[in-house]
Amino acid sequence: MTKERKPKNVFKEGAISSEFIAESIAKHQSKTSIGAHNIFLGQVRADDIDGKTVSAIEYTAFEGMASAKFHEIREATFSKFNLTCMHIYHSLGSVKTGEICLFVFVSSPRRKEVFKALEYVVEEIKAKVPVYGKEIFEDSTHQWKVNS
Amino acid sequence: MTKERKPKNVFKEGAISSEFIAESIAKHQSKTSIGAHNIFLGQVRADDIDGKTVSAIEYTAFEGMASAKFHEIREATFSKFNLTCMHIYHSLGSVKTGEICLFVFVSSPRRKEVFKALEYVVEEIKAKVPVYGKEIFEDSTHQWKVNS
Amino acid sequence: MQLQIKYFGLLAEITHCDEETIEFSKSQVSELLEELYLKYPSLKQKDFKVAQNHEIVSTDSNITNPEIALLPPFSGG
Amino acid sequence: MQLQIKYFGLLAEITHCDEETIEFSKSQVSELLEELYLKYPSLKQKDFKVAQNHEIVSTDSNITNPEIALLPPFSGG
Repeated sequence: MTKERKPKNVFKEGAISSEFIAESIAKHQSKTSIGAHNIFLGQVRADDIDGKTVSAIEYTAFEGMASAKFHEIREATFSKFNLTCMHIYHSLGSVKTGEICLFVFVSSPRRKEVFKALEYVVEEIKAKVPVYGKEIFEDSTHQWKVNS
Repeated sequence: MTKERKPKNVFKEGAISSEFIAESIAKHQSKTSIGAHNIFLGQVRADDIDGKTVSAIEYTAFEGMASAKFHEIREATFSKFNLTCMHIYHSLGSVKTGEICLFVFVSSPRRKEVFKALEYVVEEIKAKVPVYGKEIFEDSTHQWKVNS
Repeated sequence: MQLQIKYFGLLAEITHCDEETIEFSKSQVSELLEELYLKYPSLKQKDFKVAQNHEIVSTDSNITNPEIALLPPFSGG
Repeated sequence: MQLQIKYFGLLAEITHCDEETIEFSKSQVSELLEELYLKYPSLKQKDFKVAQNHEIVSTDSNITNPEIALLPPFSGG
């Protein structure tokens, strides 16, 4: 890929709405070389930890480094897989249980590409992007989320 | 899995709208054990074949057998993967280029499960469900689609 | 026995019908196919499978159900 | 040289600040960490990495940028 892509703004304040996801899908109707889309959505779980239930996660990030890493992941993904387009959105601030905090969207002429590409992107985000989730319990205490 | 699931109606007349997909996502906000959703969307490509461009695909199916196969795939997927829920919708009738003809949606507490499960379901549908796509060209001629 | 034969996709274009009822006095799928090839010679060049009771069956299977479907390669999704 | 040190997640709770400016006269990341451990002894028990120029660096790296970030394990998504 020789095309230069500028870093995009990945972060969104608060939860990612289903309407936003629908608009994003609808925008691809004019791209008629696409045959397959694959979408990953991260949703905040009401985990039960030592008898207390998570009610929300508050996300913070080292935004400068995170944006650089999202851009690197984008570039690497386009060079590894035959994708038509790719979008990543991650929440900052408070996201309640049941709400969406991560939206990754890849599209390609062929389905085999989107499966491989989507898993690659999600794993790269989890491993390389400095984002922090603070799990807020119903009694307002908290703990720092650890990814598994 | 001992829970008995009744066959669901998978087929929808015409294209699957982005609003329908959004509603389906929104319905899962109350299922707070879910941490990861994975969605596959099949979109009709404007393929160029011998100088003619596909403008729509008309889908037909052996509906009785297709419903039985969709149900078998559902049961097998729930027994193989730790999923909270799973939805499949496939268009019948005419779907224009750029529109969505297949919507597969799997959800789980954990992301590793959804990646494996979604690809499994999509490949099983392509291999086992008697659905036929008739590619309609802009000049109203047609050819029968062959999956690759 | 009376059989209802269903044709899908490309095959329905060859037979000019989606389904038809035929009288069949033998027992195996292969024998049914011989009769259909006589009626529709160009069927013989086509790639398809036979389904009975909503399952693909081999040509040496016995016919046990009055509904038989001729299925070209699937192209859903 | 003046360094701006940024703390994230759990680490900001230990230091009671998201960032601070400190005066630093040595050269390596490991030497900076020794100074921070003196100021915040409980940092020493924590799992974190050091980033400079938006990249994780090893503790024997030289400090080349006035912005240094201390990053606990990531937990995005």
